[in-house]
Amino acid sequence: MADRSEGRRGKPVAWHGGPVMQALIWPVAALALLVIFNVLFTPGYLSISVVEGRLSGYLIDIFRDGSSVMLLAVGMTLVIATGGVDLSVGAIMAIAAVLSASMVTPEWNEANLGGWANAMLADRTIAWIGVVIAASLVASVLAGVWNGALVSIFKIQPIIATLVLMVAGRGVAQLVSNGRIFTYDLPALEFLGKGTILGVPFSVIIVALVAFLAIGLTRLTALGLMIEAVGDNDTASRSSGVPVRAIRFMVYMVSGLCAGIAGLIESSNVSSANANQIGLYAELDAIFAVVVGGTALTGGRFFLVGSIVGALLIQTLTNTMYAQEVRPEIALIPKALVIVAVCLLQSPEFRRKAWGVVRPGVRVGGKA
Amino acid sequence: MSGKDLLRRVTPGREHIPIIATLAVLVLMFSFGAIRHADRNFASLYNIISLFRGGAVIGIAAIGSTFVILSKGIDLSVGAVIALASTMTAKLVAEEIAPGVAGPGLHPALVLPLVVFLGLAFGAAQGALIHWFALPPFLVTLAGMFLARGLAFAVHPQSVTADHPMIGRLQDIAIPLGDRFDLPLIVLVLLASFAIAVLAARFVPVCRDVYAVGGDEASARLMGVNIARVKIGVYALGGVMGALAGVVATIDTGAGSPAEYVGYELDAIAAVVIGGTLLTGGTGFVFGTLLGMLILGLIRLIIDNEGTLSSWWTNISAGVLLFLFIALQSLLTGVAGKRGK
Amino acid sequence: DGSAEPNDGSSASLVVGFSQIGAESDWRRANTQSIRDEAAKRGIDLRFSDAQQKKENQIKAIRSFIAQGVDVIAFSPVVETGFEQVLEEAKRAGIPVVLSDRAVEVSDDSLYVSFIGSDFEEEGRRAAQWLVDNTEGEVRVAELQGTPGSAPALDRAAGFRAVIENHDRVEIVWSQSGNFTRTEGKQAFQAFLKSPDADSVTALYAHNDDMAIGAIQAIKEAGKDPGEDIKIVSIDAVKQAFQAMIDGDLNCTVECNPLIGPQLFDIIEKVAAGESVPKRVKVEEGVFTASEAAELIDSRQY
Amino acid sequence: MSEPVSEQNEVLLRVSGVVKTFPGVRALDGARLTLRRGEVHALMGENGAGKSTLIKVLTGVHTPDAGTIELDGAMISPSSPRDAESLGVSTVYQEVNLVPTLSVAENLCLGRFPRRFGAIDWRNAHRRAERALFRLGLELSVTRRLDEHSIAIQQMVAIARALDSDAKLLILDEPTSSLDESEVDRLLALMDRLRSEGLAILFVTHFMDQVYRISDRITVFRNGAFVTEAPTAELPRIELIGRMVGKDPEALRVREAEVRARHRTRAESESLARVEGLGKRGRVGPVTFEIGKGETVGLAGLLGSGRTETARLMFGADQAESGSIRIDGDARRPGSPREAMRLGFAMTPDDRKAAGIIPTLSVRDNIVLALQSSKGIWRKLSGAQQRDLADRFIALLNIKVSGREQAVGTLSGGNQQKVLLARWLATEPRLVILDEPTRGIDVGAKGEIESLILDLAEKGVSVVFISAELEEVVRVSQRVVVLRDRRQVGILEGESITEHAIMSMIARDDGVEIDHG
Ligand SMILES: Nc1ncnc2c1ncn2[C@@H]1O[C@H](COP(=O)(O)OP(=O)(O)OP(=O)(O)O)[C@@H](O)[C@H]1O
Ligand SMILES: Nc1ncnc2c1ncn2[C@@H]1O[C@H](COP(=O)(O)OP(=O)(O)OP(=O)(O)O)[C@@H](O)[C@H]1O
Ligand SMILES: [Mg+2]
Ligand SMILES: [Mg+2]
Repeated sequence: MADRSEGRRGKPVAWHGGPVMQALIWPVAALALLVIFNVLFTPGYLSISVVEGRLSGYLIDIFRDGSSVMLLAVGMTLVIATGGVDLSVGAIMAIAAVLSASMVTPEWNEANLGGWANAMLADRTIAWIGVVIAASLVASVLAGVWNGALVSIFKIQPIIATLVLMVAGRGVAQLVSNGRIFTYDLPALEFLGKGTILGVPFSVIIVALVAFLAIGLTRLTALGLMIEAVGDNDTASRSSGVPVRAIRFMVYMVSGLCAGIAGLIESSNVSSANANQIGLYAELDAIFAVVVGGTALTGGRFFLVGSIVGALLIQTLTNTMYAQEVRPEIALIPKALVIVAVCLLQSPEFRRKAWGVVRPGVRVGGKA
Repeated sequence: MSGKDLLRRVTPGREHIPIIATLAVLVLMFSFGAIRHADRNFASLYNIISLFRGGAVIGIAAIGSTFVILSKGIDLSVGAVIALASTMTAKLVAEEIAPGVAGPGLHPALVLPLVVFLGLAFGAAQGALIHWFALPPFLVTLAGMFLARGLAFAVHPQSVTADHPMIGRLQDIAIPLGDRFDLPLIVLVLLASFAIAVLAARFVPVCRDVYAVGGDEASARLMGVNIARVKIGVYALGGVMGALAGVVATIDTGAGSPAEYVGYELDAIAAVVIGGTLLTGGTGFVFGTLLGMLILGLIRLIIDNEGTLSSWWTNISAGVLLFLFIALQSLLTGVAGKRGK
Repeated sequence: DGSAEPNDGSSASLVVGFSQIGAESDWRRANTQSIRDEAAKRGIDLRFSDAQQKKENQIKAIRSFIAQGVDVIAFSPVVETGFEQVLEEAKRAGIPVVLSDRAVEVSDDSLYVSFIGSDFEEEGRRAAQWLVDNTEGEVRVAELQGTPGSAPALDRAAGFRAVIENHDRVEIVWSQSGNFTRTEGKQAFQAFLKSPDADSVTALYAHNDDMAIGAIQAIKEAGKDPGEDIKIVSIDAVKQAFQAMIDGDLNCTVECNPLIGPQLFDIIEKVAAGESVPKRVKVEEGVFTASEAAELIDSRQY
Repeated sequence: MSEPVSEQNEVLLRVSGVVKTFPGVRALDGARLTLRRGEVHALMGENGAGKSTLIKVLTGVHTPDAGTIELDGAMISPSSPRDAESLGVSTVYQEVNLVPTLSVAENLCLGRFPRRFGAIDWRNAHRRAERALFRLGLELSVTRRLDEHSIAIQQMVAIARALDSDAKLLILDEPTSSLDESEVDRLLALMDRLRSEGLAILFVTHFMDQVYRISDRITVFRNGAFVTEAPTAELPRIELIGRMVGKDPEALRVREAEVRARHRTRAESESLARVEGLGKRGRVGPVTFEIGKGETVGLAGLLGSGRTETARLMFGADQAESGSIRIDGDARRPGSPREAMRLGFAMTPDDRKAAGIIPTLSVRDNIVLALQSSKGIWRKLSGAQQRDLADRFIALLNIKVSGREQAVGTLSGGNQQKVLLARWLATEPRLVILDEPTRGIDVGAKGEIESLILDLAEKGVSVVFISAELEEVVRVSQRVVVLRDRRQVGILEGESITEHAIMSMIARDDGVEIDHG
């Protein structure tokens, strides 16, 4: 029978010793299995070539296509670690994407900002694109501020608090562009999603930067400890002097920022921004990545690297469906099965039981 | 019984404050709509019935979600289970049983229990994975969502009309209200389900176990609660209510489609949470979920009555109304809570 | 009191309730705009509701129109089935219903008075026909499908297949869903381009322009020449498709015309006046190829 | 003490050779225990000796790695607490293990609701709950949520639940750790009655007095292994302690004497702060007293008298509505623990499960948390500093861990309490508020904590000390604030502090003029 140590609120309590490694090993194993499957059944899966000065190959695609989920997963990890959840990331992606696409569309500028914007767009394109990116990111952070305020000041349940923006956010995005779907042709802005540096997709470089920054900030400062403390037991954290409210606030802002960057990348990848489609259901993918990566939805210990691996896992899964030419309407079934398999692999409970099933069998055999 | 005792019995306790606040805001919002759209028959009986009828699918499914959330779990498979059940129902009653055998398919009297049973099995399987292998409910039910959706497409790739004479007869079952309106079957199922669930939550011992597990699973275990029964049970109930919702949806609309009911799991969760149930488990009321369902419907009704909103203003107003609602709700709860202390 | 009586229609202006599917694309936006503009032009009181892709919302909207007692209800159904009950309620309340864009499946034809919209199957046939007429030798086609289960995806796939069935040299070798979106179209096609099959593929059929444009980007990034190495035909004929044709990336786009406002309200006004109308009205549509793109692009409104 | 139970009394429970290993810890190592019908059997041992683990093995929470359990002559291997309950074992676990979000009545009736026609009979359930509590002398509204009640009340509810069943074996794991004397008296009387009805009771506690008042036999564990079993009458107190700690008991006695001596020789000190009329409507107050530098002020009172509330107001965990704390020449009213920390305050809460430990984090993280939050997010303690700090306190407080990275949730109760203490000592406060710091702590460690308080005092740190044990309060305090019914009823100072003086002050009928010391 099961031994279950009683943490508060019935959480399984992590044991001492290398929790990071322990959390990572199973998602990595699952990812490896999926890759091995592909190597066996998809010709040329591992090959990476240089096409038009950029690296090309299935593996590169996974990183590139997965960059927005990886970004979202970084922000989402912090939110979930505090015991919250952010459903609005998809909508925030849409806001950032649409705002950026609008601000490089002359008609929109004419109508909303005035001629100076267009003048700048024409004469000092790079500088203007800097402004555009900054504006989009500021908007995303503001969205995070809104979420943070509802959760930490008004004490509204995170799922409902962020549902408000999830519902309204796409409307806000459409309002910005007045429902139009703008397309642009600006290599400088498209560089975010399509560009490469030494053949490496720029979006992947951004993800790496953000991830390193997040890991650095949480592990080199006391932020990580405090986030975990808040998520694990917020009453105790408050009475130990942890600025619980500020921490909650901050994680939603970071999540908003990550979503904003993801939105920019996603839209620049296709050089347009459709408020209805960018980031649709992205929140589910992001939460999936986080949970697969070993962070519990109930908050507490978090594993940013695990979340990134989780994001890669879900993207690999999606790309496998394309590569294996699974019929689109049926593609969901293998996807479901893989998720369950990954879960089982990850569950210590399952490993113990699977093992336990083997043992009595041996014993019975011995008796016979 | 002393007079004081009696008074305590009839006056709602502190734990009822959230639900009373919710009810108050619901009434407030309805009055707002009624005044603003007086010329559009906002407060008509027809609209009120439609509110129930339009919310029924979510409402029925949300009963399952309520118990799941009370046990501190979450069920993301609801929408896909509704779609699967609805597609299966339509397909099984409409299509010939075997090639060459003409006429309609299986009799609804057979199909309906079969589909609900499959829902039960589906939910129980999810619960079993969650309980026995200590898997996170979010992932298991997300996989369940993909699986059910995929199966629905495998059953039939597009929408099917539930062509069976019996379905038509079921559609005609209704309680007449006056000479022009009637309560259709789906609303009756909705109300009956809620009546049963509200009573069960209060009076059936195992339902109190659900609250206990949600409040503190480790303690509940130490207190001798059968955790397996509770956890597998709530997801099984989730499956049953999802399937039931799918079945009645098919009866009500006469069709099923594998591509429909996308995102209903979130609507169901929203109805539950708006109804005052905490996602942290252990606290909440089934009746609140009915209010939550009505509030979501009311938001939609107000938007429809505006009639001039562009697509984006529709989104924004839905968000703003939702926000206004929860803000008012938490304000009222806060004020009443303070006085209660 | 709960009256659901239709207005007399004589005194005030005509009241029309319209329930739109959503705002998922430029095409849909143009469709909505055309209907709104036309209503404004004719002084019709248009009550508009966006269903956000949910049938339930649409049914709610129709019921609310019935409660409001509008003169005519029009809607673009999210799916084909499941409207029988609510349409019967409209009929009982004496409100005529006009369908736009997509049809519904009902046992009783009299539940709606007219259906105005494109013929998705015909669009699929036209796309296939163009391919048959403009290629020689063996054609190996990759297909980017729309959202699984949706009417346009199903019909466009069926129409296309109906034509190529008679031409052995044209064969579909790969088919995936891009969900009608640019991002997913690009991702799906990008994965396909890495498979060995990709080298032999000579044509792409995309169920809408957006996916085609996504695929074009993927093809370019893979170092191939869209429009040359792989012939591309898609459906919708949005302005961006014309731009792609001018750039030589896209070969042909089959029009699916969203500007149905004038035609729709012609019918609605007739219905309100009690005149008889045809049960099926097709929208005027064309097929555009790269050669005409440059001269037509400025006349495209969406 | 009751009649010694004869050896011939029928054996009810026989545990032998039980081994239980957790990663890095061997919690039980050949544990042995024999329980007879109609006896109260005390299980003694230091913190982390494995007492609670044995109980969890008995009740099916943990599966033993080896060993046998025999109940009523039959081998059993309970697979869950539910299983154990059906075998006739009723248990109060060490941490209050009830469901905070349910009502008191539901907590009492969960799993055994009275029914009518299959449905829960609420009226009956409430009556039954009221009756069960009344047996323990408690009258409270059973329809209120459990978490609206203080931790002591919660502990009483847990006991009431365990008593309200027809078990043949009753297990009580430190049931009295936050009860005051009258509650303890009532509980012991009840245990006595149950014993005479033939029940076997396994009683774990760190209160020597209670052991000698009620128990018939004693089993001692050390480091998870059986040390000795003897009739209580044949095991003098000093020897028992010696067996528990495995050292010469004489050393302990010497230290206790030393502590007393050092307390008496403390000098008058200058004032640190003055609490002036601090209070909150409906909760507690107004409370007024003075704390000198290096002085220890005790808060005394019965269960629910408002000691915890007073402490929470001082620390800003709850916001006071009136009064203030005069410190550094300013009148302050801390609005949050952070503000109180800035004043140099620290507080260990009495409810360590809900308000104290962060269960899934490591011992190291838990110890550095408060210090780290006072330094702010950016100035992170380096890894080496954290390890040093953790190791220092693990050694200083003798915390039994398998390593500093062990999750605090897996520590024994007493050791969790020590971790909390370490968390606050690490901040080097001027004033420490200790709410039941000795709760669940073994005799040896209690002495250590008392001398720790002394060391603090010598360094000029002031202490506010709350304990359910009056004796302890009397021993360490220079000034005692007496509370009754959540109001201050008096202050005792210096030589006038005796248990008797406190009790009579609490017992005095009507509110005497409050003595603003
Ligand atoms: N779930 C667990 N995981 C790891 N170690 C554990 C676990 N439970 C208990 N331990 C360890 O087992 C040992 C015995 O703990 P136990 O709780 O039985 O002690 P105890 O005698 O009850 O002490 P106390 O008097 O402090 O309550 C301790 O060292 C503790 O850290
Ligand atoms: N006999 C009782 N009946 C009902 N509630 C009680 C009783 N005793 C205490 N309480 C609860 O305890 C709270 C005040 O007790 P508080 O915890 O401040 O006192 P304390 O002196 O620290 O006692 P404790 O020993 O319980 O910690 C009150 O809010 C009240 O709800
Ligand atoms: Mg213990
Ligand atoms: Mg207390």
